Amino acid sequence: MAILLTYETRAIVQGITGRVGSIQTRWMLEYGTKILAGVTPGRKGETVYGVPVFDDVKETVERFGVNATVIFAPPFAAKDAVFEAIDAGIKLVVVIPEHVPIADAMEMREVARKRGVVMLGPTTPGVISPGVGKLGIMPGNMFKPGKVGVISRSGTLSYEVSGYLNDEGFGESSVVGIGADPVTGVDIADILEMFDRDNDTEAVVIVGEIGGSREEDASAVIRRMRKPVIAFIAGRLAPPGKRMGHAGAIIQGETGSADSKLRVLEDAGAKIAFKLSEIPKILRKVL
Amino acid sequence: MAILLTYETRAIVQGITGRVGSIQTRWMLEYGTKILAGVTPGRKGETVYGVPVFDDVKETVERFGVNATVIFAPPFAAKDAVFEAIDAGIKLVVVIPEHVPIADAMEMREVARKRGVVMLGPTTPGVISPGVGKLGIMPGNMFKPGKVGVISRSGTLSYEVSGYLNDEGFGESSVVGIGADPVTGVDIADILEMFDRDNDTEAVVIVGEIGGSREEDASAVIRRMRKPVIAFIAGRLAPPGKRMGHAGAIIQGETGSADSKLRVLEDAGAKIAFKLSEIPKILRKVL
Amino acid sequence: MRLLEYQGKDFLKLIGIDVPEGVVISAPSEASGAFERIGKKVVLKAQVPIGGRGKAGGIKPADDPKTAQEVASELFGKEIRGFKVKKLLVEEALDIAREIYMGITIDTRSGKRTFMFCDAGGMDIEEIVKLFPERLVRIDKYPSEALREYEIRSALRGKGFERELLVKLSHIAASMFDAFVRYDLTILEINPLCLLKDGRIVAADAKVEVDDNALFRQEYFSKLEKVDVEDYMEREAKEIGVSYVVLDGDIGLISSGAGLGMYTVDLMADEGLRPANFLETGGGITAKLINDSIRLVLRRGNIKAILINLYGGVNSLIEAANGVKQARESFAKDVPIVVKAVGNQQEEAWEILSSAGVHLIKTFHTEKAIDLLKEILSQKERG
Amino acid sequence: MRLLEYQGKDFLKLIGIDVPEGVVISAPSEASGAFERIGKKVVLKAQVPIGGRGKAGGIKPADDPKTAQEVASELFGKEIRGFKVKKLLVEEALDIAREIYMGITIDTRSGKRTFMFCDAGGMDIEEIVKLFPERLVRIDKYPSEALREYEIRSALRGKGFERELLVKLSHIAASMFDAFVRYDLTILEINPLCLLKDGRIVAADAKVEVDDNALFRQEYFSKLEKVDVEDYMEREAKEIGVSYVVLDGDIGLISSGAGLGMYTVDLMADEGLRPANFLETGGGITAKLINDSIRLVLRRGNIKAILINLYGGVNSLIEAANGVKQARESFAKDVPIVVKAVGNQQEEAWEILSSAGVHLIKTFHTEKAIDLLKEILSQKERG
Repeated sequence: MAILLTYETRAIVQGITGRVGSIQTRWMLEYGTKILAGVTPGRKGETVYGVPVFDDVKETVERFGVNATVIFAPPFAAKDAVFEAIDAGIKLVVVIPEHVPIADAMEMREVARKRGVVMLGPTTPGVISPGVGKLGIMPGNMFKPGKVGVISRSGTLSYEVSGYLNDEGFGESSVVGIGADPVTGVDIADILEMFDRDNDTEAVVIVGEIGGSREEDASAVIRRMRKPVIAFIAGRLAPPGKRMGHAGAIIQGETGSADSKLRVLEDAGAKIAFKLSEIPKILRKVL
Repeated sequence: MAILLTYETRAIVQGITGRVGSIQTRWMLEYGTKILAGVTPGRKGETVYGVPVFDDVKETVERFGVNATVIFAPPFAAKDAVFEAIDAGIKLVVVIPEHVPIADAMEMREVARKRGVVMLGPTTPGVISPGVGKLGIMPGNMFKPGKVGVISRSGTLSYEVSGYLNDEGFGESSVVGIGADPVTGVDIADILEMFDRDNDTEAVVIVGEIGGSREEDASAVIRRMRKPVIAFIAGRLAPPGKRMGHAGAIIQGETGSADSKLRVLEDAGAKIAFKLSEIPKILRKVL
Repeated sequence: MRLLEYQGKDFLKLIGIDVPEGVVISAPSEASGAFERIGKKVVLKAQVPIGGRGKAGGIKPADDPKTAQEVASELFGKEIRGFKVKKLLVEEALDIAREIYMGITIDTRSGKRTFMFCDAGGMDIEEIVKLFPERLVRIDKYPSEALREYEIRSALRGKGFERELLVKLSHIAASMFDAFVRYDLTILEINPLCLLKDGRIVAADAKVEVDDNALFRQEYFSKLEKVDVEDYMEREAKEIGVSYVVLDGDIGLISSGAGLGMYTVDLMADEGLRPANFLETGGGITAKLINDSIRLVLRRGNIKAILINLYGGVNSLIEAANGVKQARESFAKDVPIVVKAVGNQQEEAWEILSSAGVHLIKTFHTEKAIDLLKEILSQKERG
Repeated sequence: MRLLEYQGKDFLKLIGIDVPEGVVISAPSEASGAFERIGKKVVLKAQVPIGGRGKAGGIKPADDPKTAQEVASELFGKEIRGFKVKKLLVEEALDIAREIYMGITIDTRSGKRTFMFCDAGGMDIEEIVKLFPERLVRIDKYPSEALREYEIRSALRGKGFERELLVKLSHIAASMFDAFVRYDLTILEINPLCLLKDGRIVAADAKVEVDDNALFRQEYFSKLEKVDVEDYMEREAKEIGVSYVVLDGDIGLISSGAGLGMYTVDLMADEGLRPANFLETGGGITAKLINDSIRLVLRRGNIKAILINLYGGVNSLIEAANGVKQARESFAKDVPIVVKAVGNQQEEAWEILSSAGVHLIKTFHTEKAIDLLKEILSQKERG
C-alpha cells in the first residue's frame, strides 16, 4: 500500500506552533494526514488548526499511540527534538530543517540507526504516500496515487519527477526524501529495500545527484532487487564542488561524480535516465 | 583455589618503568606472580627486572595471552590506561593510583561493568592469593595461604586482619581490595559472590568502613550465601565526614554510619567483629 | 574544594543562571556604597564555609545605607560556627513568590550522577522529601548519558509548572547538569531557587563543590582565590600532601592509610585515649613528608605522645623511618613516639627506628601499639 | 568556512601543536622587520584560499632582509589562481628530516569521523596512498566514540616510529581529533607534518575548515577576521541567505532547491544555453530574498535573461511572486524573466506574476521553461 507512511501512521508535529510548523500542519491535515498532536515546550493547552499542543513528546505517545513525527525545529534544536522523539519510542522521524550542524546530523544518524528508527533528513521534504497522507513540506498537488516508488536526495526534483509520472498515468506509491545533507539518517539502499518488499510498488525511481556515494552504495541492493530500478543523477554538467582536502579525496576515491554514479548504477542493473522526461518511457518498457 | 588471581593469571604492569611501578614489579615477581610484560608508551625494547616493555597493551595481549593488568599511572592518566586494557580484552584490571578524579572513576566503572571486566580500585592495594601471586602493592610477608576470603575497602586494614588470621592458623584464600575511592569498579557484593563460588574459601571477612553504602548493599548477597560472613567496620568513633549537601543526604538516607552498616549486616546474617582481634575467635565458632 | 556563596553565585552567572543583585564587601566601610549600588532594601550575608549561618545570626537585613553599615560592622566582628567573617555578600532583599529545590550530586552506590528536583525548597527540604517522597523528582545518569531538557520537561509534567516557567526550569536544570559534568563538580545545589513576584527566577543560595582531584584540569576553579575553608593546619597539611583533621585530644596520630587510621582512633577511644588529630599519609611517603607530618602534629601544642602506625606496601618503610629519625634529631627530641611498622623492607626500617630512640612495635598488632602507648603515658604520669 | 594558512596555524598552536616560527605581514615594508624577528633564512608564503600556490609562484625563499623585502614586493603585486595576495606569512625556512601526513575528515557514507595517517607527506599524498594503500593508517569513529592515544599507538606499531617520536605523534593525533570534534571542524589536515633535523615536530601547512552551520556555537571561529575567500558576490549572497556560485554564461538562474538548480543547469547546457550563475534559495523564501537575489544576479552585467524555477513546498510561492514583482517594478524592468512556479498556493502566485509582466510556466516542466527561454532569446536576437 505504500512504505513508511501508511494508514496506520499516527503522527505528531514537533515545533507545531512555529510559522512554518503551523502552516505545514494545516496542509498536512488538508491532505488527510493523521496529525494527532503537536509539541512545543511551554505551549501545552493550545491548539493549532484543531490539533492539541503538548509540552513533551512522551505525553503524546502515551495519549495517542503516536508512531511518527515531523520536526520543524530551528537547526540548533533539531538534535534534541530527534532524541526526544526516539526516546519516546517513535520509529519514523522526519527532520525538515536545513543548516543543521553536520556533527549533530552524525549523532542523530548514529542513534537512529542503533535504535532501529527511520530518520529522514535533515533537509528533507519528508515522505508522501499519495492519497494516504504526507509527512513533510511537499506540495500535495504534485503527486498522484500509483505504483512507482520514488527515492530522492532533492525535494524539488522529487516533485518534478512525480509530475512526469502523473502525466503518463503512473502515479507514486510513496515518495521519500532521504535528505539533502551530507549525512542523513537513512541511505538510498535502505529505502530501496523497503520498496522491494512493498506489495503496491512495481518499480522504483532513484533521483540522485552528484557528491557523496549514496547512489554507488545502493548498487548491492539494486543487484538483488526483484523490481526494476530507474536512476537519474542531477548535476551532470554542474560546476565541481569544493574538494574536501586530501583526506576527503582519499576517502571518496572514484565515487561522487555523475559519471561514477551512472556507471555503477547501470552496472548494477538500473536503467539510466538522462532527463527526467525519459523516465516514463523507460517505465513503459520495464513494466 | 582462590578468586581473581589464580595459577592461570598472566599479568602485565602498565606504567612499569615508573619509580613505583618498577619496584612493585620486582616485588610481585619475587612473590612468584606471572608478570609477562610491561607497558610504558615510548619505552618498547627496554626491560624492567627482566620483564620486556612494550608501547601498547594490545601487543602484550597478542604476544603473551595476557589476562590481567596492574596499573601504576599518574591519576590523570588512569582512565586512558584502564580503557586501553579493557579495549585490549583484559578482564581483570587493578587500578593502584590514588587521587583519580571521581568523574573518571565513574566512567571507568561504567565501561568495566558493561564489558564484564573486574576492576579493582582506584586506590586499591590490589589482590593477593597467598602462595599463588599478588597483583598490587600489598607487602607479601603479611599473608599466608589458607581458607578465609578477605574483602576490604582499606589496604592497610586488610594487612592487619590477615595478620590475625595468620597468627591463629587460618590464612587467606584471596585478599581483595575493592578500592578506597567513593566510586570503584566492583562492589563488596560482587566479590562476596565470587568467594561463595570458590571451592577453596570456607568463610569470608568483610573489612568495611564508614561512608557510602557498599556494606549495606552487600546484605542481599550475604543472605543467600552458603558460607559464613564476618564483618568489621572501621570508624565507629571517627569524626563525621563532610556532608554532601542536601542532595547527598537525600540519596544516602540512613546508610553510611557504622551503626547502620553493623545493623544491616548483622540482620543479613553476618557475624559482627568490633575489633579485628575478635575475628579469629568468631571464625573458630562458625567453621 | 567548596566555594563560598558569592563564588558559587559567580559560577552560576557564568553558566547562565540568574542570581540576586549583590556586591561583595571586605570591610564595614564598603557597606553603604554597596547599598547605594543595589538601590533597594538589602540583606547582608556572612561568607563562611559552613551551613546553618542563618540560625547563627550570620544573615541580617538592612533598609537603608546607615543600617547596612551598622549591620556590617556587627557581622565583621563575629565568629560563626568557628569561622571568622572576612567577607559579606550584600544582596537585594527578595520578594519571593515560591521556592524550589534543585540539586545534583554523585550517587557513589551506582556511579551515576543524580539530579533532584522538589517543588518546595529551603532548609527543610530533607524533611519534606522524607514526608512526601512523591514530591521529589530524581533522574540518574551514567557518565555516558546526557541529561536533556525534554527529559526534565517530561519528569516535571503534572507537578504544577506550565508555560514559560516549565521551559525556564527545564533549561536551568539542563544547564546545571551540563556544568556539573563539564566542571568536575561533586555538588551543585540551588536551594532555594526563588520565583520572585516580579517574575524573575533567581538562585537565592548556591552550594558548589569541585572535585579536588580534578582541579588540574579545571582552570576556572584552580585560579579562584583560595577559600579560607579549613583550619590553617589543615591547609598546611594539604601543602604537605596528607589528609588531616583536627580532633580534641592530646595524642598525635599518624597512619599510612585512612582505614587503619580510623581503626586506630576506634581502638584508642576504647582504651580511653583521645587523639589530637587524624593524619593519614596516603601512598606517597617520603622522609620529608613524615618529618613534616610530625612537625604539624606537634604544632598543635599539648601533645603527650605520638603514635605512628605504618604498613610498608606502596609506602617505603625506610623513607618513613628516616623521616622519624630526622624529626627526632631536630625538633621532636622529647615527646614519646610509638611506631608500629611492618611490611616490605621492615628489617632495614626497624634498624633505623631503633637508632632514633622510638618505641617500636615489630608486629602488625595495632592493639599492642596502643597498649604500649598507654603504658608509656602512665609511666610518664607517675613521673 | 575555510581558514587561511596563518589562521590555521594559529589554531594549531591553540590546540598545542607546534608550527614554524612565523610573522604575518600586510605590506612589503614589513618584510625586513619580520625577517629580523625570525632571525634566520625564511620563506614568504602568499596567503590565498586555494591550493597549488607553490606551483603558481606563491612561495619564495629569502636569505636576508633585503631579499625578503624584494620578494614581498613581488608577491604582493601578484594574483594567484584568481586571488589577490593581501597577506604574506614570513616563516623560518625548515631543515626537514622527514615528512608525515595526518588528516581528519567526515566520512559522509558512514557518518563517522575518519582519522588518516601516512608515513609520508606532501603534495603527492593521494598518489602515494593509491600506490601503497598499506601505508595509510585509517581509524573511523562514531560520534559517540573517542579516539584515544593508545589506539593510535597500536595502529602505528610497526610503521617505523619509536620512543618519544611515537608518543609525540600519537599525542598530536589525539589532540587533532579532540579539536576536530570540539570545534565542529569538517577538515583538519596537517600536510606535511615535519620532523626537523633539530628534533622539533612542526606543522608546515594547515588546512582547517569549520562547519558553517555550527559557527553559532564556535565563538573562536565566528570571531575570526572573515577571510576574503569568496568572490564578493558570493559573500553578498551569504548575507542575503542563499547559495551562489559564479559561472561564465549569460543567463541568470534562480532555483528553489539545489537538485532542481543542478538539473536546470544540465538541461540548459543540453540546449546550448549558458548560465551566468547558480543561485539556490533554500527553504526560506521571502519577497525580499527573491528581490535581492534578482538584483544580485543582474549585478553580474551582460545578463540576457533570467530563469526562475520554483516549487511551493516549504517555500511560499506568493512571497516569491511578490519579490519578482517588486524587482520588476524597480530595477529589473527590461530583462526578460521566465518563471516556472508550481505547488502550494500556485493560483494566487500566478495572478501576481502575470501582473508583473513575466513569462510564466504553470506546469512542473523545467524543459518547457527552457524551451520558452530559448524562444524568447531567439526572438530578441531577431530583434
